[in-house]
Amino acid sequence: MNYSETLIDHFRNPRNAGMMREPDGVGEDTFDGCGDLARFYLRVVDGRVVDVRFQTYGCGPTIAASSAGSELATGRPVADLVAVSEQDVTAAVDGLPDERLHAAQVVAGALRAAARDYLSRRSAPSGSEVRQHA
Amino acid sequence: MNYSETLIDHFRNPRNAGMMREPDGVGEDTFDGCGDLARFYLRVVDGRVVDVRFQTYGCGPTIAASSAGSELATGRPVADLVAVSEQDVTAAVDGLPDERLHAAQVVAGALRAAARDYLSRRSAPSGSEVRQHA
Amino acid sequence: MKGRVYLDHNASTQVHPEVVAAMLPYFGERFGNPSSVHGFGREAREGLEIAREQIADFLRVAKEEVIFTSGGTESDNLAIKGVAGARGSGHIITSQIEHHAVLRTCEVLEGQGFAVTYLPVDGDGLVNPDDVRRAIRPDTILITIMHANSEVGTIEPVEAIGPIARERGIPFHVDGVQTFGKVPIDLERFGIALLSFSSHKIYGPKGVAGLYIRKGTKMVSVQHGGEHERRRRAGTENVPGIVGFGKAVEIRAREMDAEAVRLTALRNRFWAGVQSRVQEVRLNGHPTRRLPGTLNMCFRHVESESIVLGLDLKGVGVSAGSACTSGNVEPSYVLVAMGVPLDWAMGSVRATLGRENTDEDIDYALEVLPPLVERLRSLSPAAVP
Amino acid sequence: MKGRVYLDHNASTQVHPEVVAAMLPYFGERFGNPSSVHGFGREAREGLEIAREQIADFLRVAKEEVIFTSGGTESDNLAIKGVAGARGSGHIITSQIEHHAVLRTCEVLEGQGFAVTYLPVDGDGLVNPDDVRRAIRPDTILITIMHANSEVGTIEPVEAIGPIARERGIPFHVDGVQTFGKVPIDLERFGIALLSFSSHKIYGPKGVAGLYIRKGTKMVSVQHGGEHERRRRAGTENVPGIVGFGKAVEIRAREMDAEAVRLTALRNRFWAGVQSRVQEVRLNGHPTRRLPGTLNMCFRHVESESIVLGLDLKGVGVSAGSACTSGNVEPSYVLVAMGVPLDWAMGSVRATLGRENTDEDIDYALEVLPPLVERLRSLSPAAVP
Ligand SMILES: Cc1ncc(COP(=O)(O)O)c(C=O)c1O
Ligand SMILES: Cc1ncc(COP(=O)(O)O)c(C=O)c1O
Repeated sequence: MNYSETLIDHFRNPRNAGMMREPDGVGEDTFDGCGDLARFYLRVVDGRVVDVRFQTYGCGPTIAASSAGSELATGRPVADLVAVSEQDVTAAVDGLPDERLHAAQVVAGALRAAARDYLSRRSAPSGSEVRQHA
Repeated sequence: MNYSETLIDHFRNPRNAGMMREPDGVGEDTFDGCGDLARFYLRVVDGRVVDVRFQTYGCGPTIAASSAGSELATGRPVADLVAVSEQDVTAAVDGLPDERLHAAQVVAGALRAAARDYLSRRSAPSGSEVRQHA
Repeated sequence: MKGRVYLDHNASTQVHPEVVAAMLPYFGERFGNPSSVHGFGREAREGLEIAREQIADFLRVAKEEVIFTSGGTESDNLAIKGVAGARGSGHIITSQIEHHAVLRTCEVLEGQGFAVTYLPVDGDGLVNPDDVRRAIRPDTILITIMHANSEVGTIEPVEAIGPIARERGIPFHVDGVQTFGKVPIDLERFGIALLSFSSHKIYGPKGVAGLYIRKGTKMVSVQHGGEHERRRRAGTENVPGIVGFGKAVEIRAREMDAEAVRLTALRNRFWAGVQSRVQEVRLNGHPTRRLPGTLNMCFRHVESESIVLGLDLKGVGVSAGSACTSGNVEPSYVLVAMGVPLDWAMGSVRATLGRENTDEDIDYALEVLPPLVERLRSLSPAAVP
Repeated sequence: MKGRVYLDHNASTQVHPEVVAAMLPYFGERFGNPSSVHGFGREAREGLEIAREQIADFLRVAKEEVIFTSGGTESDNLAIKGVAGARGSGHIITSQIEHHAVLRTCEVLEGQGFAVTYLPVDGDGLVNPDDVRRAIRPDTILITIMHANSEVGTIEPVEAIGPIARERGIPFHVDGVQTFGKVPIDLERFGIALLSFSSHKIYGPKGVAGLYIRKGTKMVSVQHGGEHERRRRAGTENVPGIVGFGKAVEIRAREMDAEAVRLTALRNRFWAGVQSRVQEVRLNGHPTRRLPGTLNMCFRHVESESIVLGLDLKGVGVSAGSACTSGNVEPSYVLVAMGVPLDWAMGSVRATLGRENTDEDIDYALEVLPPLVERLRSLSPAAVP
């Protein structure tokens, strides 16, 4: 595999790894029963993500993408995060080989799930918010 | 092909090549329509071969075997020559690769034919002589 | 700095300098086509035949029983399709843990109407010879079982399977790609009719391998063209590669035994070191009936490839038991067949040692591997109790 | 002393020193298995992909359309069986003067129920494109015609045949083993879907070749196992060989045109010299539409192999048009198809020139060949009027 330096750096030194107690939102995604799993925890203040933690089981790119995804999410409005895409995450690790695109999928999926979880906990009309930013 | 030095020497410097006018016996043999052809001319004195000439069309081993065969025949009783074998000729060139055994076959065949020709010209009971030395 | 430690010798090996030296003249002066009649061709043919002799001597078989191919995969394909093609139809017995070169070939033959039995293995990866006996049908035309599995290194009881095959008059093919030149084999006594063996696993060049075909074994050829290799395999021979292969085998003949002892010790030290430093780790493959240099381990709650990448970043080359390719991570089919639980199987790592590995290499690996596993586990949700 | 003159470049060639130099690191440091994930594997993969790019650039095709095989014979087998296998049945058009790798493959397919038309050639060895057009049937699945014949060097009108195939939607395979790197080819314009090409005919190593497969061409694989070469060809890649092949092609790209001019002149001088010194000799193959370095001549009333042996003893390597093997001398099937009379065909000799040949080589050949022919004729009963 030819991975970008950014990816390698995130793999070597993952940012925001670990659990979070009593998060405001939590979400996870897995890939195709392939075993890869990413879980994101969000701390939200005034509708904005102020802290992120992740736990990931998977190959190097999935771990790196989780770290990059956690940075990408930090400081963003949650309402934005429900629309975060595979492409956004891929860009955040400076690209992925074709056979590893699932890394970005899992991470984007988990981030969206965490954002939706936050919104649904607030009993907000999450459906409409999603649509709003889709 | 790994040919013996003897074979190479006969190929380079064939002995007794050429035609003979009014021979006492002449015979030829060809191989399986493969195109190889050897023709031997015999000069016989007192039932003994005193001179041999050959003309051969064929691959190197067939040419070499012709030369060696001509030496082998010289000085021999014709009655002997009707029984000359492929093995005799093969030995005379110090061996032949399996795929070139036909060289010895053609030469032995042509020598026997020439011997038989001499014997039949003399109207001798060649059949019995052949049997005698078989 | 150390920093470059290759522990993936079952994948490929560095060509021995003596082997390169033996090959060089055949790229240069002795470049002829071995089918050519002239001196240039004779020189090439000589090299070919010396190599054939080196290998025939090593296997204690006749030169005429050894043919050269382009790789282990081709040897396996030729052995199996060759026998199948000569028979036209019938039943083949193999195992679930064969190399893909055997498995895919058998699958292709299934598509052509052949029947195939894929025998299971036990927890150590062993085929049971009794299973082989029971699987035999009146129309069984071939038994093909590997000598050692490349992933876990388990050495199959070919010495027990061969006599069963011989008793029933069924040709027995052994994929010996991973054992050839590493573990002794007695083709005659084991009743082996066909043996695949390869060069690049034993410090010879890539692009060349061999197939032993016991005299009298009925088979068709698979690659068609000129009359090379006694009409068993068409195509101009890879002369320099074959010459190198012969040299590699000659070297193995003198180094194999001592090297097996050394690598077994090194591998055992590695495993002991891992066990004492890392929790929740298990050994895959037979504890003793195993390739000398092969160590396959599962680290629970860590994904194989993240370990491979982590070690790679430290200059250590190992391979993942599970291959995450084209978006599909699959646990190794070998480990699955051995009954390794999925949550373990996903974390398997294979380290395979070879001639240039030293104690220091193992020390270095033991220095970097445990903290890596710990770090990856700390990232993993699964590791949380 | 001169004494060693190689005039058999269509059989094989000496590996270019730059090519050997390019290969060496891949036997040494860069020995990894290109399928491996770690750095050792990446380095090997890099070499592979550089070579693929060198060849794709040369052919002006996409990298993904180039796969590597073990030789020209395998490329021909894969192209033909690959297309045939994808279709299951149907009709194939080829010529009577293809290489055995094509002819035998077609014969094997005939045995499996495919129909094959073997087109005749004219006296110069040319296939008539109109014959191709007329041979097409509704169930024709493949047209396979060589670019140049290895024996006589005639260059077939593939530029006229390809458009006919394209117009009918039939894949067109060209065996370019003898022209690749010697004669330009425009795959797009010529309508070629598959091109076989090889390394050891152009100063690259033996044991490696390639197949161009135009995107979208439906084919199955022939060798089964791992997922190498985009699943077109299983088996660990011959990395050093492939790297050398890439380098050889890169060198040809810069040398090909000038070399073609030089060899054509050299070859013509050789022919002129023979003609002026030897009676009853004829040229085989097209007078101008011919491989630059190829000169095939018939000497009447002399058997080919005796000339080859005689020249060999003088250090000159040429090849016989008729091969006297296993006790069977057969006139070349190529010459027979071209209508060369048998008494001429038996005396054919092929001299094929290459990059290291000089004017002095030709002078030497012209010094030894005529007296040899004269001597052999003097031994021959056939030569006697
Ligand atoms: C047991 C076994 N068989 C066959 C092969 C195929 O060898 P290659 O990829 O060199 O063709 C391998 C290679 O790993 C192997 O380990
Ligand atoms: C036209 C042609 N096709 C195919 C081949 C087969 O090549 P190889 O023997 O290297 O496999 C040759 C070799 O002479 C050839 O000339």
